[in-house]
Amino acid sequence: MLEVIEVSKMFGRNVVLKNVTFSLKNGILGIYGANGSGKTTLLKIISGFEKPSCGRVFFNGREITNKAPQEIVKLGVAMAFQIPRVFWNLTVHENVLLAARETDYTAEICKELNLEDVLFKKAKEISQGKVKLLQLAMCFALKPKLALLDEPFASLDAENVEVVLEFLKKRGSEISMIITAHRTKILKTIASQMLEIRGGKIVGSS
Amino acid sequence: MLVSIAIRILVLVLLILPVFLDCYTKLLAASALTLAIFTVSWLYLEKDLGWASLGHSIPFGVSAYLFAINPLLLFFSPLTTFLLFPLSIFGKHTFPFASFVFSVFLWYLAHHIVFEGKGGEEGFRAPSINLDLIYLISVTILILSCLLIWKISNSYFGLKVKAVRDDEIAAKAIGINSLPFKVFGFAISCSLASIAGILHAAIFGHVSPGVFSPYFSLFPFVAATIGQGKIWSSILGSYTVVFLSWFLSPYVPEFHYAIYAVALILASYTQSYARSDRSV
Amino acid sequence: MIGKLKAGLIVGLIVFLLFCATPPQTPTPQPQMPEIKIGVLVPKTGEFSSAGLVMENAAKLAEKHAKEMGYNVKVIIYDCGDKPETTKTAFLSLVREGVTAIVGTYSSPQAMTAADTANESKVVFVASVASADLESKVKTGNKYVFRNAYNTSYWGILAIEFLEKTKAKSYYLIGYEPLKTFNLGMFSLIKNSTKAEFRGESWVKSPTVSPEDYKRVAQEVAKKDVEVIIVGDPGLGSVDFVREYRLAGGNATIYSVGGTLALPDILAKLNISGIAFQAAALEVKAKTNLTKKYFEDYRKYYGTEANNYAGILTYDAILIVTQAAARGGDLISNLERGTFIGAAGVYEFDENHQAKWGSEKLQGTIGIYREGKIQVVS
Amino acid sequence: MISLFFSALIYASLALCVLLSYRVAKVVNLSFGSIFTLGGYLSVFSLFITPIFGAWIGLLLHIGSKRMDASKATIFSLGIAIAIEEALRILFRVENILLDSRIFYFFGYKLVFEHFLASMISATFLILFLAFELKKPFSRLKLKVIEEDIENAELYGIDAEKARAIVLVISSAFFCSIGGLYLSGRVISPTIGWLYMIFSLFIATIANVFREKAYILLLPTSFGVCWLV
Repeated sequence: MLEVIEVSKMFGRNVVLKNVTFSLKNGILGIYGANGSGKTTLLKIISGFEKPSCGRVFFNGREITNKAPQEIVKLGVAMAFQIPRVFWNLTVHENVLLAARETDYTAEICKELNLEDVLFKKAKEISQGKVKLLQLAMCFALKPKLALLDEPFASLDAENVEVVLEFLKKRGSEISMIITAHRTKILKTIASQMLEIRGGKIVGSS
Repeated sequence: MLVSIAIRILVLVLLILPVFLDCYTKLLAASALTLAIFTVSWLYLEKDLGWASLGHSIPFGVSAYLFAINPLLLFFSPLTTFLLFPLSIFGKHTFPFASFVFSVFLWYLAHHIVFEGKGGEEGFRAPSINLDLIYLISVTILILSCLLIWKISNSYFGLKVKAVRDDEIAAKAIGINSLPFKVFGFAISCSLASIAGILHAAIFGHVSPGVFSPYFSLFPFVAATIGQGKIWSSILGSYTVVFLSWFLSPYVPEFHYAIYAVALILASYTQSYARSDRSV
Repeated sequence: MIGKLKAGLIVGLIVFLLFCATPPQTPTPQPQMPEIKIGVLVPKTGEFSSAGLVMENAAKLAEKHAKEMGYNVKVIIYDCGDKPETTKTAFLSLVREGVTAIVGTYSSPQAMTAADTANESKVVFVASVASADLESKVKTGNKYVFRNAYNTSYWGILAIEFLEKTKAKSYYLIGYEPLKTFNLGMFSLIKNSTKAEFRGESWVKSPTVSPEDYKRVAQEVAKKDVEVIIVGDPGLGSVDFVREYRLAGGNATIYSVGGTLALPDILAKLNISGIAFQAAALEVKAKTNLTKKYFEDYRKYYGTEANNYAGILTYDAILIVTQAAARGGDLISNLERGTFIGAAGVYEFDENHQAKWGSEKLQGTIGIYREGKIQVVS
Repeated sequence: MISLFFSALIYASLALCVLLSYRVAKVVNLSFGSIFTLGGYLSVFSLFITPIFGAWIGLLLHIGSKRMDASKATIFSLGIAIAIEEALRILFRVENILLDSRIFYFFGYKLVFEHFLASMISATFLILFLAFELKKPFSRLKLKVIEEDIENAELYGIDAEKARAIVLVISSAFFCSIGGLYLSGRVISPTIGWLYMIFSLFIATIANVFREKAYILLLPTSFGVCWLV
């Protein structure tokens, strides 16, 4: 499904990713590593928000390197950011509706992610944890084939971590995912495959 | 709720009443009316797209000039979008000032526009249209533009425009290409401002470089500040600025500039500007 | 409490009834002449507000003098701002006051709009200051417009006259870019009808585009060997130019088309010799019995030197309308046929409703500032 | 040529004020134009009061627009600009005011004394600032941190507010006194300062392109712009 071949990324002289190569057939791939190891950059390169310095990315046999993010989304790759990027002045419902395009599906996802009580509040008026859930809801409302989730458990309380875990497990059967985290404990419970990244290089897999 | 209904009724009365009054009042009302259309066009850009222009006199004035030089050129007025839109590369924070400086530049430039031996600082004579007729046209256009904006703003398409306003990157993440929506929003706003400019020229029968002056470039901002960013109250705000400055000018010189100063200072305290700001 | 209220009501009612019952006061004896209401459009606010003050003073003086002459005049002054839009509304509000005629406006766009509005509202308008192309309006059938100010071609004629009188051998033209349309017409007239040798022309950019451009032009022209420099910008920039030109060592006589460099106060303060200027009238050269009176009374009432263009022409416009209206009948034909005395001379209007400047009784004056004094050249 | 150089000096220092208030005080100060005009009007009474009034307005600006983001502070400064202009219009609605000026000989060149003085003050201002840039690396670093991110600076104990106040007060006082000097010999109107502000804004914008070297390149930029325009 996804193939990343020899991808490197440099910011000035600073090498963030170095010859990263891996592939994903289906299921959930967990990527772990310390802060600044290059996880977020890798996801951004796959989703088109960053251009790689060299290397190529293929999705379902089509090259998506250097394609605009909105085109990559249309091919079925959706991204949820670590620091949520949502439409702050729109309601939660409107936010998800924009991604889902149909009201019924919006309601369904919001129900699953426990967003029903804040459905008609503006995104800027809800708590940080709920915003994180909203980000996930928007990502999955796109009905992607591959979801890239950057630190989905960060800044969530225990109760919401449960909600997310439940949701991911349920969707994991039909949607492939790449999930990053700097702690491996939760990741191991859902991931079928794990990669460790350190200093921009893949150092181990399990 | 009650207040908003009262404001709507007041606006409707202000629209209908001048039809039965004398020529002078009608002229004043017509002038306020065109500026109200102008304010509505500005408000759309600020509310739905998040770009607060302090140089909205660019589409307003350029179209008025085109119309005065040759009435057939009025069909080119939507192209004024491409004068204002490129300024958006400066980003939302610098855009207001970039557009303000550009409008001031056009103000100076307008003194040098000479066509067939006419123009310069004297300006051009515009085709003058019967006041009653133009008043009715203006009322119709104001109502239509309010309806249009209301319709667009509440559609799924309008939702996407607002999404682009809030966060372009988030919009890309859900597959929305921001550029066409931005251009579309600018085009709607600039076209309405152009119509206002043309009506203004037709009412006074004359266009001079003054159409680019800060009086016009800051007008919608001030009217919207008075109206607290709501469409109907901003229309009322336009009427307030126009009427107050006409009636009080003999006592306080250039009273509108005093209103401007107060409105600008107040606006920097209240939150009624650049709404996408409030989020982050 | 209620009792008090009732008592109050009754007292009020009685007072009201008494008031209604009082016979109307004996009316003041009707003046022999019906009142002539004249509206004056003055730029009290905006760019031209300093000229507006002068025009307002002159208008009040005209009302006073006209009353002394026995006319029953009332002058109503309205602010026309600096924009055509404000002018049009001010014009219409004067019409609403029921004025006989309207005089004034300052800039050309304002005068053009006022002319159109005059035609629409069928009220006579006398442009007293603006140099706009009003003659074409009359030619196309707008008979409500008159102008007692001189037009730009007369500016040219006066400049030529100056060159002839001073027997200057050469001249140089300094145009002002934003006024190109005015300047070009005047310049071509000068070039075509003077014997003096043309030594070239330069154009000064608007200070808003390039605030230091006048320096460049001044220094460039200072190097040229020329006797007279004709400055086409009557505005504030002309003062800057003159100062810089003299600093750069230029010593030609500078001839200005009026405006700022024709103001006695400015000239005295600037104190640079050899600045010639054109004026509608000067105190030192009385043209009618009103000339001296205008300048003296202006100084007396307002404490400053009288303005010799915007002020005096507004003053004259009011007197012209007063004299024409007092004759009774149709105001337009009175204006078209009559002669009228003003402080700048005796006015008559030609077929295009333009005052006949250059005729025997109505001529502009050219003054020159030399060694602390204004002398008359012509 | 020499007058061109003097003008360039003045515009460079005005542009420096614009740039500093943009970078440190985070405001595109649109009231500089009116402050410049105010200086001209005040010089009718005395040249010595110009910096005092300027500083006072700078302080007003600082207090009024404290804790506002750049756009709002700029809007605020525009409001102040129009208010000053309007006040001048109401107070000085008289015939044209021509400010006094004196002639001065400088190596055989005839100059207006006040203009010469303005250029000398500007030169001193520029030299002092450059000396501050080069000689005081720590203060310079502080300034740079404030330029980068005002909240970060505060987090590390730098008094950004004080720096902002100082910049606004000094730049306004400078604009006001230069206005008083440079407008002498001219006929002034309440709107005359706008063109000087827009011109120095123009120079500052071009210099701003050079990022870190902007301060040092201000003078050459100003000279180039004056020469071209």
